[in-house]
Amino acid sequence: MKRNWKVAALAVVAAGTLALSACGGSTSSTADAGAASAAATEAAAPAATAAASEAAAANGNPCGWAAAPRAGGAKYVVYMSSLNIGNAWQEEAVNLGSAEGLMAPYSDCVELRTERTEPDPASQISQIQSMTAAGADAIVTFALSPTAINATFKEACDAGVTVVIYDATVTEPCAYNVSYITAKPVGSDIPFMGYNAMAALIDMMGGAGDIFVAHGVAGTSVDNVHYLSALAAIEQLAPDMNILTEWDGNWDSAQQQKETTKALASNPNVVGIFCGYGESGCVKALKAADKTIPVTGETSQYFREQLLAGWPGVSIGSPPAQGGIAMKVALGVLQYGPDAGIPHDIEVPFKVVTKDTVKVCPDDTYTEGCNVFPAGVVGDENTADIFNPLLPEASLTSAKTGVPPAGLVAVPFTVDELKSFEQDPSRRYITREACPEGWTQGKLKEGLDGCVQS
Amino acid sequence: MNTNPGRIRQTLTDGTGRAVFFWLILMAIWLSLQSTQGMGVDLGQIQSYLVLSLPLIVAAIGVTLVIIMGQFDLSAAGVIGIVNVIIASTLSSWNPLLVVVLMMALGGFIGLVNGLFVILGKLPAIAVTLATLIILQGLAVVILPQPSGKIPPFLVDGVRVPFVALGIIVIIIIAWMLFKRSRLGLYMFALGADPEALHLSGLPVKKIQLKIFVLAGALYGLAGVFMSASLGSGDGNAADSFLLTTFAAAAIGGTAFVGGRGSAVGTLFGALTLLAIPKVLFVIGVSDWTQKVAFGLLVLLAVVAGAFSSLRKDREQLLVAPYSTPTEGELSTATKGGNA
Amino acid sequence: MNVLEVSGLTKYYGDSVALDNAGISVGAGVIHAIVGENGAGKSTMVKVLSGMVTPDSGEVKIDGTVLELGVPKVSRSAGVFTAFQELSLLPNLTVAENLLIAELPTRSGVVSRRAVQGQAAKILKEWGVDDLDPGLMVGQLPLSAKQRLELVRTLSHNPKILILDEPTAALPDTDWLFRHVRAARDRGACVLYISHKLAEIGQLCESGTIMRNGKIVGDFNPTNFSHDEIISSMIGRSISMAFPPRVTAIPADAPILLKAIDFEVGNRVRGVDLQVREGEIVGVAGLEGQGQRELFYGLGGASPVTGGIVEVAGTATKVSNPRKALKAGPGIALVPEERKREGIFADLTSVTNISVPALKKLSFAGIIRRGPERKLAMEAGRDAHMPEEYLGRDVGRLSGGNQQKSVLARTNLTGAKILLMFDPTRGIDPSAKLEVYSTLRTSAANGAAVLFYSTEIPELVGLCDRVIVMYHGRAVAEFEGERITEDAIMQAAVGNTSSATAAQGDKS
Amino acid sequence: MSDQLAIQAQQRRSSRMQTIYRPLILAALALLVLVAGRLVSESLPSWIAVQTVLSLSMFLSVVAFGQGLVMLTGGLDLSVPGVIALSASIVAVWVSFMDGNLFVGVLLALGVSLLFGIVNGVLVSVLKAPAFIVTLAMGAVLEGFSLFITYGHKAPESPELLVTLFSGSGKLFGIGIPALLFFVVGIIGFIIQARSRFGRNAYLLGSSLEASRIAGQPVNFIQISMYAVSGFGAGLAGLMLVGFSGNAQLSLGTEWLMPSIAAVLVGGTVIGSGRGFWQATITAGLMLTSITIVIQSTGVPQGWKSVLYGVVVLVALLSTRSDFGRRRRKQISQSPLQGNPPKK
Repeated sequence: MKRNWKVAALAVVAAGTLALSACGGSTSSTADAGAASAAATEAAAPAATAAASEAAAANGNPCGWAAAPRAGGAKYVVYMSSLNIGNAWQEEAVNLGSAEGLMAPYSDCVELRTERTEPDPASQISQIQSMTAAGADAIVTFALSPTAINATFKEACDAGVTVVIYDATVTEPCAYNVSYITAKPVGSDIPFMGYNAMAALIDMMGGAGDIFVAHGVAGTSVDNVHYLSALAAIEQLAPDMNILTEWDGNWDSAQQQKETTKALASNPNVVGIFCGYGESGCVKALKAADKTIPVTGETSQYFREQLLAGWPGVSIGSPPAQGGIAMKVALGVLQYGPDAGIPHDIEVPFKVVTKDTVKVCPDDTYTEGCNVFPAGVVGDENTADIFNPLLPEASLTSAKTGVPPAGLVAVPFTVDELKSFEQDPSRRYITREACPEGWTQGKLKEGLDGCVQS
Repeated sequence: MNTNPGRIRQTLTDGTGRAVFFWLILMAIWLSLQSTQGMGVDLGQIQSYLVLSLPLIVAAIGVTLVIIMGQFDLSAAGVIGIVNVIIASTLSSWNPLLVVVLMMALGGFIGLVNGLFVILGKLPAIAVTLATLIILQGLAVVILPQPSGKIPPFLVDGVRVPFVALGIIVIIIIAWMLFKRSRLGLYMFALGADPEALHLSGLPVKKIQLKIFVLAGALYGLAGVFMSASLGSGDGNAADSFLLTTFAAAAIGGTAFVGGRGSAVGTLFGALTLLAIPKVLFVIGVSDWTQKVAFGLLVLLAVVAGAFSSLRKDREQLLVAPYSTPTEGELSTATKGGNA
Repeated sequence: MNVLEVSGLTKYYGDSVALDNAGISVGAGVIHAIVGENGAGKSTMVKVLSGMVTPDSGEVKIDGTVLELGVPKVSRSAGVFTAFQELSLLPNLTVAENLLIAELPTRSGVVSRRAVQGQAAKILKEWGVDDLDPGLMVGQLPLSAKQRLELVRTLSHNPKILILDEPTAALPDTDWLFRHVRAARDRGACVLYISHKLAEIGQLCESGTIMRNGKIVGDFNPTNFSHDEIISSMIGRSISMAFPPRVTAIPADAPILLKAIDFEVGNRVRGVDLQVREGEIVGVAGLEGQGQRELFYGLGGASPVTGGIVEVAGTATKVSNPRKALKAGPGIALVPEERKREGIFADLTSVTNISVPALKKLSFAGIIRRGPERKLAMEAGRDAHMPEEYLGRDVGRLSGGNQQKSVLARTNLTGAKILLMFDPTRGIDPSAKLEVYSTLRTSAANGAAVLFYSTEIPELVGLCDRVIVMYHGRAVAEFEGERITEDAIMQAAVGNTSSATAAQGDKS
Repeated sequence: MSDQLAIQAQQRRSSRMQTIYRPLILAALALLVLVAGRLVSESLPSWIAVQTVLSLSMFLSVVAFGQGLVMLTGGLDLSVPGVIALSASIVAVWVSFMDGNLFVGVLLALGVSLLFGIVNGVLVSVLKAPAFIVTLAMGAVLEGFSLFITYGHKAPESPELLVTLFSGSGKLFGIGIPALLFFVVGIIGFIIQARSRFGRNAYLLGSSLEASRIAGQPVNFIQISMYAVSGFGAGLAGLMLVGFSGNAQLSLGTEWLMPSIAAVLVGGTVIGSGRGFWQATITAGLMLTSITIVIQSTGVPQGWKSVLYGVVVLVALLSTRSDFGRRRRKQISQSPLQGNPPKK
């Protein structure tokens, strides 16, 4: 009896899946419906006058933006998604992004939905697909892998979704990359965070001595770019320098601290540490060992406070403002249309802060030039770098809660403004694994693989 | 299909039935909420759901094999990861069928090494496979320092077009034959229940154990190929989550961690359940810290329900076991036993 | 030249010797008995012959050809088949699958369930056990059915050398077995018959060997031997085979320590009434699987009880788990059936095994005081005839008898006055049995009420003051004093209660 | 009876092998590894390295203590990282954001850890659910709770006292407090596991659950208490690690789970057997920590370090398995990580 039941169930399920997959080749019914409604709105659009934007909103073209929402509602559905790993940087980036969608003038046009993804590719793929199916007009997300999610992003693009990736990049051409990894820091002529950080470290060490190098998550492209560009800096600036040991710091201060502690046990003669995100762990381990040596790190409040107290170091790293900037890029694409010329590769400038340039913000608001919060305003691990020239409307409240303070107004990008932040094509190879038309693969002057004009 | 409540209860005490039941509930929630929210039932989405499930299904079946024979294998995630980076870094232009065979052979070889350490080295399987896992994860990063590379397009397409459902059906039929209709399958169940008795029955216990380790390894290799195909690229860290989800799938599917009990079909639905949970949470709109909590609670529910019902079943069986009815001959002989 | 020639077998486990230059030689068409205490090396020799164990040295010749040792397959193809004492059946496979496990019929690699069942049914029929459904899971069978299945599985290969290791431990129907064993002998097979039951050996065997400490210590003639002589050469010293003397009469006013009224455990124990007085040893008899296990386990709190009243020293008590049972009134302690799984803590020392019930008393602020612990265990061990030198050892490595003694010592330490002894003498050697008897009698003399189950009816006859017989979950008969005879018990045990006098608990 | 004496002698040897020699061998190996570290780093061996090994091993030991007891009884506790994160978050949020009393915060954190340990135990012992999955899912739930607590606060700071105690900045006689605490943890752990009634109960239950039950042991209570202690230990580790790191975060415990399991296994504990000794576990922890430090100091790329570490774990297992051969049968017949053996 039981066996019969099992066989029957198996047969039903088998038949079902077979039927489903047979139909699966054709495009989805929802997508068809969406496309149909979009076509209808477009057909109606020429008839409407510019003044009738309110009417247009009622017809499914809110705020008079370029195209109608895919789901056919009154607002654009925009997803802001981050990794569900309880990491301060991730939280701030997604909060700054969410806040944009809740600020005027966007708030009237956009229905913002925030999501979290478990940190494995299958989860992220599944979630992007769910968002696409839920009628997303734009998806702003942190991609777990530069390549593994590509097919899914492509599907989303094909369905008419604007996909914007922040911080880490993806190689899928239809997605927009908003990233700092190839950018030049403010006030520097040399691109690459890793290069700049290592150069600063070498400078602080007086050009000699042996160091530790901490990786982020080994096996990721961001980490690899930082690492290779740092090696390039050693090669060019201090070829005699030795790397005593390297470790996987996992972009996590607890892990960095544990690993630094271990490394110091066997190599107490170290004179500098190249430490990525989670640098507070490196510094705490050094403090416990009573060693004050130059450290490079990212932008945590703790590290900046240490710089303020005179620690020899350079704070240089990924600005969480990228989350907000990416959101504004996505909204810009919705507003001006995909063909308006918004570049797909946008470099976000970032700061270099040393003990000489560290400056306390008078309170928790942004004042030109300040780069660390007063003690006790934010936690150690929070980044002190939520402010960015591209995101003047950022606020500490937004970064903490994802909800902007009342009255704060977003400053939309113009297409030209974005064009001025387009990534230099010579560095395209690093983020896209391919060069733009008219360029071929070659060596950059920093020693990394890049593109050269043919 | 089931109108009789007793029948439903009967089904739920069976691990496989319960897994199917649980999965059907999740699918019903997902699809109904999805359509009422105006998203429609997107067949393409269901298909890609299957594509994503495929590697987990295959890997979890491998893990189930090892659990049924009463051992433990943590190396699945390691094998999948290394297969993925090898395909992406060096085999991308090879004949896809050759790739499949090679990667299954590689997985089988790793299984062999595990098995040899466990059986000849007489080490606990959990410790050996933990070490293998660490080694393989390290090698994956050595081979591919950053995500890149291409998977042979034939493989990628192979899992995308309707073949996926077909593939799942074929896999499940083969697995079912293997579990229920092959000598090795029978030996595997026997081994999990009582290895000593199997040894006394004159069967080569070590060889059978070794075969299962190799077979499981080969399945991880295949899962690695499927995962590569579903991702389309190489990523040394992409397989990490398989470490625990494979076991979760087996547990939800009713596999007993003491060995000797479990089914491929149950594991299949366990894996499908695990990947349906995020879908359900998405349509319900669970999107902050509650997501992790809800996920954990759902898995707990599925597993505890299973444990609970098999507890009742055991107890019932205990109370209604049959008597042995003595026959004629016993009368005359039993008196003569003993030596006083 | 004999069919089986074994010479110079030696096998060490670590430092301890299991076989010490042992050799036997048996001809075709002979049933040869091997006797010896547990741990004498019989089972190791069996395992060497079946290819399960590789000896350190020695040689086995079959028909003059040297047998490659340590490979089960080779032994089987040489015609050596063994029915093992611990049974080699797989609980989660069916009867049919078990029967054919070594050579499952497959069609192009696929096991055909129908072919397996058909073939198995044929074999079962051929060997006269067609009441066994080939589709049943073996785990659900009663022990006696498992034993028969094990024997059929061995016999059905028509072995050249048939080895039977304690084949009747759980077999009520020995005639069936003897018939087939004799048939095998007549066919020309060489049979090695290993048993503790000397009466059986007298009935069946033609020659015999005695083993002790891994050595062959002598031969005997089973058709004409003295039990005491054989037993003294088995254990290496002379003993008296008598049971400890019975207390002449239990006073009628002796308090009833344990009383069960209409006791029920599922459908396994159906309305049993019984009572045990202080100082009394009450035996429980019954064929395998008639509910006696559930009766004992139910009374001891180890099985769920579904109905009836249990009175402990006159007070109605609910015993829902063994812990509560131990705490109930004067205390109920259970000595379980499966010693290895339920009785001992195999990885721990005897001291640790014995001291369990006294841990609370022995510890100060949660810390166990080791000196007093050892002393207490030593005393309790001495009372249970446990040799002192074994106290520091892992129990799992002791002989069955010493394992059981450590269980009895622990039971004594609980201070419980109601002792439920479920087959405490199973599979232990004769001298240990005697010591167990004496421990039980001493406990009773000291005021305990003992409920004692044994598969060996002579034990019940020799030891008990009163015997209750169970059949299909009911107590169908009760015998007292002189009326306790093997014949009366057997009649009742097979459900034939008409002839049994004094049938008391029969409610059917 | 001479062979009986031989058995006795052998057993005494093997028991000493377990309780004295193996820990000594492991500790000697730890030292040897540090000395041999000279080959890869000129600064080894050093007093600093010894201190580092001791303090890192201290955290490891605290996690491994409960884990070892749970493993003795045939289970596994994968909820450890979740408990560590939750406990750390509770105390940090309580003190730094709610201005609560540190003492109360510590009690609160330990109480909650204990509570979830008990929940794990109940699910495993009463409902007979497989420990592996129960604790895994519970870990996810606890991580969710930790996110909830820190939500909007992000990486709350550790109370000063905990930082002084556990970061290594606090010193006693010139030695870092965590390094000294290693010995305290070692001794307390030894007393509990090897000498107390509580520890004895774990051995009895691990050796045979059924025999424990029939001998009148409160098996459910015992099993629950093992998970409770594991929860408590993880909670304690959470307090220590939040002091070590200075901040509460979700990832605090993730890097300690696998090493703690490895230490228990390399220390010779056989899952669900009643075999295993605390002194071997902590010395195995010392050895593994020394090895990671030496591997750390080699210049090989990160991936190769993992490979090296895995190989070393395998070799360590092989070299300390003296008793495994004898126990082969047991291992074949006993599935690792079982919940409870099915009732007959």
